[in-house]
Amino acid sequence: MKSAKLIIVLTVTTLLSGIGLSFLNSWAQPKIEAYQQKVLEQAIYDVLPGIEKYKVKEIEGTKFYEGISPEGQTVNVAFRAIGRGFQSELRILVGMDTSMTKILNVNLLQQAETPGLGTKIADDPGADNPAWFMQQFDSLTVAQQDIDYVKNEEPDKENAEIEAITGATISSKSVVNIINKAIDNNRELYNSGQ
Amino acid sequence: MQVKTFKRGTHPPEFKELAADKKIEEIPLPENVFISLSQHIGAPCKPIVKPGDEVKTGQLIAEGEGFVTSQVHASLSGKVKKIDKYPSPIGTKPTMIQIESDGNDEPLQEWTEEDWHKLSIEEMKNRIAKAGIVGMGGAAFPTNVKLSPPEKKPIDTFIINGCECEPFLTADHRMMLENSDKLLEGTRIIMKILGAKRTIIGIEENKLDAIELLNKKTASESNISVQPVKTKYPQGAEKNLIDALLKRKVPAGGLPMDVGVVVNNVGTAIAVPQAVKTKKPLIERVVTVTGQGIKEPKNLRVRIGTPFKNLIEYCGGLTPDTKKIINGGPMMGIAQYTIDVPVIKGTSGVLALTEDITQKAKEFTCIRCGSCVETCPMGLVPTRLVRLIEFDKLNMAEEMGTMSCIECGSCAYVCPSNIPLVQRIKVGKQLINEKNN
Amino acid sequence: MAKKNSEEQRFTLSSSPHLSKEDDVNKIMNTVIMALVPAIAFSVYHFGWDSLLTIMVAAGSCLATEYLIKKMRKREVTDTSSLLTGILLAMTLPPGLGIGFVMLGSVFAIAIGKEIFGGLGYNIFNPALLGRAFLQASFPVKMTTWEAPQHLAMDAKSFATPLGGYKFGESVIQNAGDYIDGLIMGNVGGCIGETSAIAIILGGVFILVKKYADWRIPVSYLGTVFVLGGIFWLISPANYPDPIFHLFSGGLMIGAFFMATDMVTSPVTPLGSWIFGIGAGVIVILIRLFGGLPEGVMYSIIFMNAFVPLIDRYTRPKYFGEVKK
Amino acid sequence: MAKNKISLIKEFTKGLWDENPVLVMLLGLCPTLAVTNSAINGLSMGLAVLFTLTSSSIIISTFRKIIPDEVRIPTFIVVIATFVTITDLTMAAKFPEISKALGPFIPLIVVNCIILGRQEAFSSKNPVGRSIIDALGMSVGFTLTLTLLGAIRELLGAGTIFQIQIMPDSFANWMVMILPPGAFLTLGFMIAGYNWINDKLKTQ
Repeated sequence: MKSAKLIIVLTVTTLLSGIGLSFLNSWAQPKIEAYQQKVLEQAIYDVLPGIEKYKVKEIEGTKFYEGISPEGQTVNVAFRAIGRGFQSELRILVGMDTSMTKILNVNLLQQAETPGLGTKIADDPGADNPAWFMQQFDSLTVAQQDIDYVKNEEPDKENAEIEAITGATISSKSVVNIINKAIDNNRELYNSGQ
Repeated sequence: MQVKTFKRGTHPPEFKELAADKKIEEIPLPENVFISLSQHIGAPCKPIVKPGDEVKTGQLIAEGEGFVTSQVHASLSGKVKKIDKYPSPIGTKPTMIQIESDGNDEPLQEWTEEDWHKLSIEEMKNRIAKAGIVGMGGAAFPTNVKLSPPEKKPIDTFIINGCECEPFLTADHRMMLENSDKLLEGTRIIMKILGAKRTIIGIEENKLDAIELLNKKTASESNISVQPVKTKYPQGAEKNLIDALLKRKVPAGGLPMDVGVVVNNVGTAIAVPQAVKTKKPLIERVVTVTGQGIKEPKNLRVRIGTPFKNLIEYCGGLTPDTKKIINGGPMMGIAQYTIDVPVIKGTSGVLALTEDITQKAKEFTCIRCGSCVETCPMGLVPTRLVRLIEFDKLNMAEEMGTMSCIECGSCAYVCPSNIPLVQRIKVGKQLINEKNN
Repeated sequence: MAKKNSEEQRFTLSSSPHLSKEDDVNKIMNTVIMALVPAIAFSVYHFGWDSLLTIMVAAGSCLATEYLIKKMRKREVTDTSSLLTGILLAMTLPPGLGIGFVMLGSVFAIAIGKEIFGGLGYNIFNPALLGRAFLQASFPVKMTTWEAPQHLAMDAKSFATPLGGYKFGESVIQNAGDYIDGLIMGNVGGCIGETSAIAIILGGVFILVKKYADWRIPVSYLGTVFVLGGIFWLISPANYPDPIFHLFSGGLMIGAFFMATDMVTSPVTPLGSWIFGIGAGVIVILIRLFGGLPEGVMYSIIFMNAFVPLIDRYTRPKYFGEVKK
Repeated sequence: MAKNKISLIKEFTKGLWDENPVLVMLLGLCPTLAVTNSAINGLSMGLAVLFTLTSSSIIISTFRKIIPDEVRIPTFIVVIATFVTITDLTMAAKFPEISKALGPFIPLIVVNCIILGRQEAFSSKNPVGRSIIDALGMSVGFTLTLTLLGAIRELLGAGTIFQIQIMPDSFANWMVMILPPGAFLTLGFMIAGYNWINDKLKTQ
């Protein structure tokens, strides 16, 4: 009799809880997904200038987001570059021309680097332009060489150089490496899928 | 010759030069002697004379009961004046027999010599017991007890402790030089009593003359050897000396006989032949009166019970800056508040230390420098023990070997924070004893 | 004759021993400070009078902090250890760090690093290193901007250290000549007091000889770095620097001789000292070769400091005649 | 009646000061230390706890008589977990930015000792009204402490409070304050300060 009461109370509690939560979930899940979609879409439009819409193309499990111009042409392509930073995973969306020789724009989707140091890759509150670091990658030509970084000197844009953040060399270096690696890997893959 | 030693230890300034070259002198008979009935650990002896009695030099005046005990004799002839409590150099106020000298020093009997080779071992032991011989290094343990190890523990090596590692003291050194024949005769007697196969005489290398002399004298005896040991404190601590000479470790809580060894002090060995051959009891000993506070440091042969005052006066008195009077050596000796205390059988030295030497600097907190750990001859961690005792963690303190402390004072000597480590460990030992009883 | 009476009273009673070695805490501290003089002198030559100013500000702030806290706790300042802390802290700071930062680090070192635990003898971590760790964590950019030594005419305002150079692929040290002149003599960038190995070793050997530092710690610490660094170098000379470079670069020398040997925060047992030094050495190599930072000396010592009570506990020597139960 | 009213106020204020969950009881330290790198994060975490704690307290104290003793802890946990999930999902849906900042610490409220502790110590033994007051007092105390902790860290670590610049431009941010060690340091000083003030109050 006693144990029956225990079972009933626990069952009812969990049941009610489960039912309540499933209702809540059916309300919340679409919103959460919509938000994530919005963030991604925002990022895609950010890195791929002058497009009207985009379409997803999947080659061997890698997603490419192809930008479609108002004329209906595939003009550029974006993909994700993921790797380890100093203390967190970095997710970067890289937008390039379709031949993958020139970077158009990059967007840092996710980072959790050391506050005040590594986070400067996303937001440098002390600088005139807080987003200066990622913007350095814009319009770099990487047909012949990989991106390289320099410290405490003026980077040579022609040679695909960017300037590392003082005090956050590792985070800077990681961003460069992640992008280089993703471009190398995806260039052939994408071309083969054309 | 190879110099042996033990692990760790320290080397305080020796100050032996003050009295090392001074020949042993007899001092004039004192007017009064105060003979303590508590010469050693264990129950005090019971007086068998009463005030007003006439006594002769060497007459038995108090007797002890039980196994660990020894006899007390009149050290001069005269009249028993008083039996009362007087301050003793070991810091208590035991009962003492005051004898007023008649100035004649009339012996109880003629002390005729016999050939000890003819005596049985039992008889020799008996004579040593009757003569009231105790360890003269300081602890004053009855010698006859030490010479009667249980049959289960055979003794193979007898060690003469000639280290005299305490700074200032030179009495043993002088005795080795001046009484070497007696020392060797005593050694042979004790070896026979113990049935030991060999004797090692351990002498610190700062007494080279003694080492050479004894080496020469023992050259023909293969079973007696002289072994120089490093000049290091506390080289004369029994367990450390055994470790240095034989590489045998006396187990914690055990005695030297557990590893087949008996150790005797130089003074003790020298006292033995007289007792065995003539039955004359122990009524005098050699005391080093020294220190910067003594005008003319000397080594003196004095009657047991002579007040320190007489010794000091014989040595020219005290300098005005004398700050401390100590019974024994500076490392383990006991500070006295008066110079009226008498010499007891364990008094190896009377030190008068001046302010600049004894000045205790301010105590700091422990900075964990580890000096005490590197010094402790028993391998303890004094700083930790003290902290455990301070916080009443007696079980842990005991487990870490507090009871093994030999109270040599090396830790407190080296401590840069001037923490009285050994004093606190002594308190801890008492607390642990109380707890266990 | 009144003197006769008083004579009996004037003897002091105290427990044995009645002798004591002349060392005391202040003498130790002052000797260690003396031993730092060569390194201080070199830093002045190397980085200019600013470095002396930094040292003086740090030492002054440490003394002042100690005085204020002791006053709050209604105690007296009895030792000069905070002076030493201040000097050591300054030695580990980059030249040209602002006075305000130096003061902040000093206050932190004494207040949080030492006094909060109860003062000298009770602190767990080396106070100077804790002060530096605080500054490093708070102002990482300032703390890793190296001013060029003043007598080396350089255009660049900031200057890479040998270790930073290795980590980020711009080697400062390339040939044998650089070793002697740069690493051993100290003509490289770095913290105020760390660049000249020779000046530090001079002082370090002095305190070792004086026995104011446990020789086992620098020996095991440097030895581990050398051996472990050497093993990696032998495995892959292209990827890892050679052991000599490890030994003489960064703060290893000053760390091994003056920081790790801090009596309060290192083990008291001889075996413990070996373990402490080896542990710290392993951490230095791990951080330098595989970590995110160019230098790991500070963290290696602070990290091992935390283990000292444990090390002491398990490395208690066997006492004389102890029978294992 | 009057007596009851006074004690209700006390029931509320004890959570603010006398039995402050963070400074006195040292409960829920994991979210306390982890999320308070800014005032806004501290406040949001506090509010999330406030909602969870109050709702769970209402449910638990309402049904306190029918929950058998043997299964009370599992029941509490289920109830708490439900409300935490509600908070988590709602925040993710409605305030995705804050939800991202608080990260895994919202789900971790489930094991926050304050909530389970109040159920065990209070709600399961007291009527609904009192339980609500108690829960509000505790969570307001928690929220205020976390906000203050976050504000101090944000001020020293970034020169701002609620993203409003407070410190002059010349101020160099103490980066360590917004890193984990800063949380420990600040909390330590807050507890020291709390005890110091308490001592002063008592001696008066």
